[in-house]
Amino acid sequence: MQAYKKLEIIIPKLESRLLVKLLQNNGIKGYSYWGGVRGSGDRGLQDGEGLSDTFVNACFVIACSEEDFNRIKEKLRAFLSEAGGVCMVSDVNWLIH
Amino acid sequence: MQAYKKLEIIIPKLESRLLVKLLQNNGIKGYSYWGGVRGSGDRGLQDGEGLSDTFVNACFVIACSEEDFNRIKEKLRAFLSEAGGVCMVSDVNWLIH
Amino acid sequence: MQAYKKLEIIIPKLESRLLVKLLQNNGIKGYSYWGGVRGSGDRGLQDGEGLSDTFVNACFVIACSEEDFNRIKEKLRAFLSEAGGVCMVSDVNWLIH
Amino acid sequence: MNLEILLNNFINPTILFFFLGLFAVWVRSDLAIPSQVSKFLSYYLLFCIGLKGGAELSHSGLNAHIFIVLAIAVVMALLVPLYSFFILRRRFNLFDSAAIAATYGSVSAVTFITAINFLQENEAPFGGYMVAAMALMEAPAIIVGLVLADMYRQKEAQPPKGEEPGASSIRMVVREAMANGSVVLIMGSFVIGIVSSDSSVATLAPFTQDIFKGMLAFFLLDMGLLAGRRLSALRQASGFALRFSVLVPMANASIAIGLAYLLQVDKGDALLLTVLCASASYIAVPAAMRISLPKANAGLYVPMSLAITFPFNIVLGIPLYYYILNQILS
Amino acid sequence: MNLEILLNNFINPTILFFFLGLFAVWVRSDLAIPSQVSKFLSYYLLFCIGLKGGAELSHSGLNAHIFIVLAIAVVMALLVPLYSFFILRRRFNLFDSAAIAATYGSVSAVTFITAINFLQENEAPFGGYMVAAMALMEAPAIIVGLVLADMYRQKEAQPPKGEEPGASSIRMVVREAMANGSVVLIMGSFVIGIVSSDSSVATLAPFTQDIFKGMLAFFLLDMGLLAGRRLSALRQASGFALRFSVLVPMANASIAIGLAYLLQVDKGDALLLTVLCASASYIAVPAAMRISLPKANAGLYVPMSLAITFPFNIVLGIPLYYYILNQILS
Amino acid sequence: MNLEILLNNFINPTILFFFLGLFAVWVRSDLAIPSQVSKFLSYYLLFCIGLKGGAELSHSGLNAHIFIVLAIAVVMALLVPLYSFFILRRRFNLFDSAAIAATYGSVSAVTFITAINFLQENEAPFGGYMVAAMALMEAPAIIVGLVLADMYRQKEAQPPKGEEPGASSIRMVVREAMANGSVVLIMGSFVIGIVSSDSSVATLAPFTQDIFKGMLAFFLLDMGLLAGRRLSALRQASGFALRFSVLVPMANASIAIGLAYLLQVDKGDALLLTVLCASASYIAVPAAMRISLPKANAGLYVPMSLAITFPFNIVLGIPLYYYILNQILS
Ligand SMILES: Nc1ncnc2c1ncn2[C@@H]1O[C@H](COP(=O)(O)O)[C@@H](O)[C@H]1O
Ligand SMILES: Nc1ncnc2c1ncn2[C@@H]1O[C@H](COP(=O)(O)O)[C@@H](O)[C@H]1O
Ligand SMILES: Nc1ncnc2c1ncn2[C@@H]1O[C@H](COP(=O)(O)O)[C@@H](O)[C@H]1O
Ligand code: NA
Ligand code: NA
Ligand code: NA
Repeated sequence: MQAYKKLEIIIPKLESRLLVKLLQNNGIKGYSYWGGVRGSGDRGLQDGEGLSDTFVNACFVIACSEEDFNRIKEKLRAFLSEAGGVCMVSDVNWLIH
Repeated sequence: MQAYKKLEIIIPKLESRLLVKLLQNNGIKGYSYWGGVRGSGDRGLQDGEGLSDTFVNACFVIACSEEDFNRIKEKLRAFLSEAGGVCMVSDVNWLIH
Repeated sequence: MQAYKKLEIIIPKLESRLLVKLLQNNGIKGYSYWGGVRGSGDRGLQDGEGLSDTFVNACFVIACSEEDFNRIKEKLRAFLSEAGGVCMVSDVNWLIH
Repeated sequence: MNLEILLNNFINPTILFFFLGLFAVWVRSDLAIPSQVSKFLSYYLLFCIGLKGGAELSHSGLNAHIFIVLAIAVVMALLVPLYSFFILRRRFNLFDSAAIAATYGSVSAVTFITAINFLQENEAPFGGYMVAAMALMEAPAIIVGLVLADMYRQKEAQPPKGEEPGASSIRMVVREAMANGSVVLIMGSFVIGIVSSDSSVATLAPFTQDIFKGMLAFFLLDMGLLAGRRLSALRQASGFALRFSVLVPMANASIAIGLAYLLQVDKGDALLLTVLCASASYIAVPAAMRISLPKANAGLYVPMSLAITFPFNIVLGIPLYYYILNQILS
Repeated sequence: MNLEILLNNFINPTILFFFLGLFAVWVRSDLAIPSQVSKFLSYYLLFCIGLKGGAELSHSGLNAHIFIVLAIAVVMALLVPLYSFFILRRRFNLFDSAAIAATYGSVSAVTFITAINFLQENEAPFGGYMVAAMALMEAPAIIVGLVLADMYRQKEAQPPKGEEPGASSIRMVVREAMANGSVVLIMGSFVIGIVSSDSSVATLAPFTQDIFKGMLAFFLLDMGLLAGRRLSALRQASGFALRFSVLVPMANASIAIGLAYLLQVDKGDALLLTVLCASASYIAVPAAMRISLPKANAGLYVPMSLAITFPFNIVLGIPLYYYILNQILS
Repeated sequence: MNLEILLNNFINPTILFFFLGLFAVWVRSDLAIPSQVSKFLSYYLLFCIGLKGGAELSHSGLNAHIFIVLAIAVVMALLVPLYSFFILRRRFNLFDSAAIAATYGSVSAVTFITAINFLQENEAPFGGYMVAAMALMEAPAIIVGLVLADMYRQKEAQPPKGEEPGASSIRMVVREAMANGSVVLIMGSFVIGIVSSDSSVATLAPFTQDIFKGMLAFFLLDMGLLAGRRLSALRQASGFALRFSVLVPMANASIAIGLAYLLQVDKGDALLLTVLCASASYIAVPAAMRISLPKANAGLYVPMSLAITFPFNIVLGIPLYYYILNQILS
């Protein structure tokens, strides 16, 4: 097993495309995400209702090396401060195969 | 970055509304959740099938301060013992923006 | 609260049935998972599109004891090396009810 | 008029699609109607049936007969869970007994709709107000079930669930049962059917009537898949549970048939009333029980009603009840 | 021709299903059309309307009149957000003002479709090219809104969002607005309707026309549910916001009616043009604003357009505008 | 009868909607049919085609001719993957070769349904049993592909996947391919179409036939979107892969046309047989390959069949094959 940083990011779903781009442009090759996330935060309730994705979030999970994380940290911060949402960082072990 | 508690809670989806209420009533302003979670536990298999939400779970993710957590801890415990499900607690760093 | 290992596993959705079987056959009674997970990794982009589940992943969350983990560790590794995907391991506290 | 209707019912494509669903599960096919589509189909059926019922009632108008049938419906919805509960208590724990009783006291909209389809195929008329009877029968059984569970529960201090102590109080559950999506949709469509002009209801007919049968067939395929997937859960169930799932519906049907005979209910309406009494809920009531009686085993009461009682009714029950009603009602 | 059309519109089943949706939210029912089905229904409606519009245009052909109406449409789509913005700035911050202005300058496809349905029920003809008018009016308001926001924004150094600095640049947002799913679908179907032979369009009619009204009724039920759920957000809204949501659409409608009168637009087309001007977007524009003006409060501009302006238009506005147009146009 | 059919096919609205889907991807529109709706539409088409085929077979009855065609179908389904594999091995690794071979040996239900639609528009009859031919051709290619992969694989000790060693054994994969949702649904509907009375199948016609064409057009829009999204993956693909995706289907079609000529198969049936041979799977087989040959590149075999072979067949192939068959068959 190998030590990694795990990022869990919750942002408005409509921003997912931009976050994916940010990750790709910064050499993060491994990431996962899903939509349909409801929730509440500074910008009020996101109830997942409606014909567009205006009130729904997406959740990203990214396992990356510490360097990778340090490289995108500030860019992520800027992204989040504009788009809203949260980023939780923790340590994980990757079961290498 | 700032140290937080992260709660990951998996409960029967039909109970989500009550859990949201519990969080709101206890001053937890930030939380996320999604449905469509299948699984297995003490109460058997939840296969996600059927026209109602009888056999499907929801997953909550909550980043909160240690005090917040201590405040709702016992209420959560009571809630879970009645409704079923699990609550996993860990430490995370919040990438403040 | 009690110390547990938390596994977060992301694999091609079509493999979920086999992973569930692997867990059940190894005495892991508690697990959760959901589909609709997009992402990117060694095997390229999984964009979630299409009429089959060929390009979509599933995410598993499993809280288990250290022994449980040690028991399935190698089997998981073998599974992942064949099927693709990632397994992240971390420590959590289980809010026992 | 003879037992041929049973066979005819059996080789009816809508019923055959139900069996196709069962078959698909049996061969472990990955055939699965997506859940959102499933829900759409069920809403579609309620939408159509409600509208049609309302439009028909606005033609026939109200009369004493209607109130008699509605009264029977409500009385049965209160009575069935009551006696079911005491039968069940002989073998099951308190929670399971209450939940199963509520399940069997309430009704299955899909069984009801299948019975309407059956009547239409046999060109037998029925009153639009039966839609109201169905809606009226949805909630009472839930109340009875919960009251019984409450009365017999050890008066132990219960752990508070959520903040509010009354979170899952009976009052709340009942309110929820009455505001249940299916009930609101069918009753709403029913009322819209009453107040709308004939011509405007007619312009909806290609959607609500012409494609209805096909949508029902497709939906029964889905029901077959769902029922099939629950069948395996019955392997652990006791023989008692299995017998209950067939015999109690038949007993309920018998009582309904008896009342229909005594009060000379019209044939079509009598069939629908019988089917309502004989059917068991597997959508609304289980969802309510999951919240209000979380200790009851959903892996028991759902398979009983969905995988035994439902197929029994749509395959054998409906033609059988109809055959009997044809014998005894003029 | 009198105010009776208003009442007739009110007891029209499609409109009643909208109220059923509101009612379901009010009694806190769990009735909810699954989101994917919702989206399917909205696409279905655009598919049908586009195809029908195209087929009709291929019959009637082009003429000067058409270009006049299209020109009015575009001018209004640029003008409305402009004056709305300055009205709004008196009470709202920059971001909210720009977002609301864009919302009201753009159009609501569902309102448009409901108006077409209204015309068909009143057997009033209209030009297929109005579909193009609708599509043309979708994007300009977004551009105006963003340009205004940009012009008045403090020239502070903005934090880069994503990698590319121009990630959410106006150019990109505009491109996205024009490539918006609804626009592409309705315009695509429109073009297909133009180039396809009559006979092949006719073979699609059972899908695109016969069941259309029923699908619309079902979809309006969903719209009622969505609007109902947003209503509560308005409790915190100012009286100004509420008044804006009714008065500005009426003002826009008045201008459109005036222009239609001046330029002697045909009655049916005039109604559709009026409805387009009076309606506000609650699908495409909010999605665009959420990305390009994330600081604007979606909990304000969506409820305004969806929970006030939309119901106002489909229940009162359409018959009212039609009544007036009938009085002034020959 | 001349090449005009090709043009007619091209401006057919159903085909045009496919192009609209491609166009939407090209302009980077967010137009997207929700996945559950997509699945519903594909199931709907199989439901209808199966039922119709069964009903027709119950009229025409069985004869020797039918068995000949079914035999050709199975033989082709075994042969195509075999020779494809050896062609592919010249450029691709073992896993990719086996997966692509299986893909092209199997069939595409949507192409088949589009061909049926084409025949109906050209008022050409065809045998209901062709549905069975399609179902029969689904699995054999998977078996051949896996057997080939197995035979040529280095006999290295393979890491156990899951607990059971045989988890992804050929036997299991084959069983799964035959229990594949599409196969079970179309064959089930086929059998129901055979055993149901004409009158009961007729009552389903508004659902299964009247709206069929519209649903197909809508579904082809979705297919266009899906194909368009896979197109970009082909930028990295070799010219060999691209040529294979057009030439091998044409070769397969030629063989099928030759056999149809030799055995004097009816024109309609011959077209369907040809289309089955020329088409490649992009739903069932990829799902099977993803599990049984996870090392094969799904980003290659899916785009080849979905983004090249499928459009080629529905736009050019079908009218071309039909033109040729018209020339050579009486
Ligand atoms: N403390 C938190 N814990 C978990 N999720 C959160 C938290 N705060 C915000 N979120 C999620 O992030 C989304 C956007 O946050 P915000 O920009 O603060 O409104 C919310 O709708 C929630 O889904
Ligand atoms: N050890 C576990 N790890 C992950 N999820 C679990 C675990 N135990 C239970 N769950 C989830 O919680 C749901 C309810 O649990 P239970 O009340 O124990 O049946 C299950 O259906 C699972 O989805
Ligand atoms: N570093 C990572 N962080 C998060 N998810 C990942 C990571 N690497 C791979 N994944 C997920 O696992 C799936 C399969 O991975 P792979 O087999 O590497 O293509 C990907 O499609 C992603 O959803
Ligand atoms: Na009952
Ligand atoms: Na407008
Ligand atoms: Na083939």
